[in-house]
Amino acid sequence: MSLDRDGMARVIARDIPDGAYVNLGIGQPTRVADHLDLTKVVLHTENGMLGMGPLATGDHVDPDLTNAGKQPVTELPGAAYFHHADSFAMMRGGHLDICIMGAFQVSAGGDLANWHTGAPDAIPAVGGAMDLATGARDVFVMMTLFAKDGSAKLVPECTYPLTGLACVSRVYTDLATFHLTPDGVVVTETFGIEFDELAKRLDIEITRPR
Amino acid sequence: MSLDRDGMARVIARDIPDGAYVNLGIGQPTRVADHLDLTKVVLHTENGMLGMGPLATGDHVDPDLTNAGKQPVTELPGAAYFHHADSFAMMRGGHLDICIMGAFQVSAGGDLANWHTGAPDAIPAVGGAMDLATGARDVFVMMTLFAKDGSAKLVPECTYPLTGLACVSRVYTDLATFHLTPDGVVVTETFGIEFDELAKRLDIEITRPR
Amino acid sequence: MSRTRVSTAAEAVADVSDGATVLVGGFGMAGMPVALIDALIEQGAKDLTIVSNNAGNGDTGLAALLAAGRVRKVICSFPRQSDSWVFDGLYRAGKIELEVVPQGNLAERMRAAGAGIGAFYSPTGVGTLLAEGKETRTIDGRDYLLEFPIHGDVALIGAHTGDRAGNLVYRKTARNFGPVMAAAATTTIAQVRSIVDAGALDPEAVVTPGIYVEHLVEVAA
Amino acid sequence: MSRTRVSTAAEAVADVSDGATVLVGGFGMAGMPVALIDALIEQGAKDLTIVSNNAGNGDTGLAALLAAGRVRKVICSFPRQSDSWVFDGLYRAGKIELEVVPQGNLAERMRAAGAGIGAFYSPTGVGTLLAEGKETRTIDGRDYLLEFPIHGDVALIGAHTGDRAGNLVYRKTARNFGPVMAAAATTTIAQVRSIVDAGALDPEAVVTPGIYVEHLVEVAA
Repeated sequence: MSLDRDGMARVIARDIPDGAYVNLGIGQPTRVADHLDLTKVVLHTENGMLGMGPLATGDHVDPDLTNAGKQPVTELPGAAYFHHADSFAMMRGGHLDICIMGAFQVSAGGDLANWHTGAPDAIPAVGGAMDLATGARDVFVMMTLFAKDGSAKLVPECTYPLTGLACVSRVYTDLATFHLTPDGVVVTETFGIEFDELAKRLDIEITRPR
Repeated sequence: MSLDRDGMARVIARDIPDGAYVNLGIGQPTRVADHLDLTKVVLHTENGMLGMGPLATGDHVDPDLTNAGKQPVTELPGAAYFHHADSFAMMRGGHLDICIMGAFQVSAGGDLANWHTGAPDAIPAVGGAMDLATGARDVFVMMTLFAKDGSAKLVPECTYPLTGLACVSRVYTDLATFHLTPDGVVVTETFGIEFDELAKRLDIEITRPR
Repeated sequence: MSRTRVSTAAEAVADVSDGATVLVGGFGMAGMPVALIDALIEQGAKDLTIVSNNAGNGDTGLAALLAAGRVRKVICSFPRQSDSWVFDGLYRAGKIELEVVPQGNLAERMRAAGAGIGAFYSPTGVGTLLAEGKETRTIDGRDYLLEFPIHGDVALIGAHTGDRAGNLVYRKTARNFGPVMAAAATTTIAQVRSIVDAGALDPEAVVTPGIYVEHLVEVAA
Repeated sequence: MSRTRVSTAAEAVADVSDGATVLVGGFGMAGMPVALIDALIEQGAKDLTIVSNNAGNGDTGLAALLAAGRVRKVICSFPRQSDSWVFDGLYRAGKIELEVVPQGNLAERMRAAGAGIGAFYSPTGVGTLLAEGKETRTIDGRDYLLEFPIHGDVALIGAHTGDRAGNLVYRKTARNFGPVMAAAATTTIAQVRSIVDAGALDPEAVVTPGIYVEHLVEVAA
């Protein structure tokens, strides 16, 4: 069976080591938090916090405390607040272990395209995506492997405008997990599809783990 | 009568407007604080504080609370602490109104020499002098007008290594106060010496206020 | 003990001139100084350049300023949101100029303005559309873009508490751009929920020292 | 909840290697992590490059490390003091290299290292001996020098209290270079007066977030 969104979030959470400092991008990646032990993994949100807790509900909603997606969140013991320049200094300086983002396309070489469709009438909006792509030590992408029109999103070269060059280290999808290594794209697991079938449907070369 | 050190400090204090943010350099300039109303003028010390109070004595000495000269000082209501990068950002960013420093030499064009005698065996040590010279909106120099060997310290061009270019706006000395203006060096007051005598002893052109 | 004045919102924004660059704090509505923006709309300054993370949400605050036709250009990281219909309309009608800046570069460019840094090399944006026209340089094998400071004539920010010396503390993630903008603008106006005497804030916990704040405007939460 | 470990001074410095660049906090003795320096002397690493505001005072702390012959080079703003006889002797004997950096450039170069900035333009030092060999650039009519980051392999800093998440608070002007160095080094070791549970420090008042701290060493004041 291919993974649903929750299944993808669970697989990513499994691969985040204890002690890691992690930034979860806006949208789907926030689901990863549901599967993490937040006494062991510390969440960063670029709007100025380490030690972010789960989404806030009911009386715990505080308009002064949100994640980067502007959803109300909570604070865990050991949290710290800081301003935007300090928050992005932390990111740009390579102090975050992992960030997880969605993508329109990822290239086999690790280029990321996730901020702009390239449509001429689109209003460009980049947020912190380029900073995260460039700054985090490891960038994990979480996305469906194929777009609605059936085209693969893991591609030889991105055709959408780039967010960052050679920055993605792993791509977690509904059908397989890919590690982008100096030796090529390694499929570490598949979900409801055979390796050979996967290889046939992609325009990039993939290998099995040695 | 020419001014003693305390007299010079008093004259400088008189010229600091209420509401000013001021940094007092190491050594003689710290005496200026004795003549300021610190409920109206805010002292900055580059080792990370605004709202510094007078020198600490007796039981008030705290090794964690010193000025830039490493003397124990006190904290006034409304004080704030910050780290070194923030402290020098404040200085470099032009937020301090006035800094007061000693000098070996000042040129008529406002060049400052106060960090290095140029002696070949001297150990160079600059501290925050160049940062202050460049960063404060106004740099006031406090010094005797003549060196022990009788040579003037307000000169056409500095012969000692420079701390900063065209940064000094006023020179407060034991014999006179000089404003370095785009129109030249204006003597605003003299102490125990006639203007003509002063003009004779200096190698620079000086004028009376219009 | 400082120059910081306690003002009404109208007094604080009285001197904002046409064509000014105005830094507006907030990340979405957290830290957004709505009362100050309302006063600026009332005051009437036009042809403004607004620097802010977003380009307005809903119909209030920054969105209302845009709707009033006072803004010539927006410099921000993320204009397009589910509730940015005011900006979207102006942009599609060609009535507003947009400069999109990656969020961290936006923060650092304002930080540089406050800190007297002439320019800096950032790795963010290398190889992307947003690198167009920027100088690049390779340092220790890594590529960087040269980024210049963004100074404000005025900053409008939201904070939690101010003391009479002008010191500010913020609350949770509403801190965001406030401290950076306070230092980057010639005149900083802080909307606070309460004003206390100098000495009432812990000097160790002050986030924005009073030297950066010209006006405190008390607006109950 | 973090990677920060509570260690003895000896454990914390065990991995410092010969030739390492070590950032040492403190302004004079305020914030100087004497116990960590003593442990480093004991540990024996040599050919060190030390980055610190001063070059040792009296015969303890940094001065003792210098006296032990472990330091190849000092990068600092103010080596010459009334009680810097250890450094003075080594320098005059040609046994130690010195790079003098204006104090604000020193702080900003370390800040740049921690913040991933490739280089920056500073106005400080233009037209002086310390500008020799540096690139200059005129930006908006003002001259600047190009300054590069100073990274540390290790930072030894002094703070007041640390929590088990690694968050640090400092006390008064003993804060000085600590927060900047913590972010600029690969491994940061903080000597603190007490260690408390995560949650015991006010998250609004944390100065150095735990992400920057690898070891906490408790040393009673």
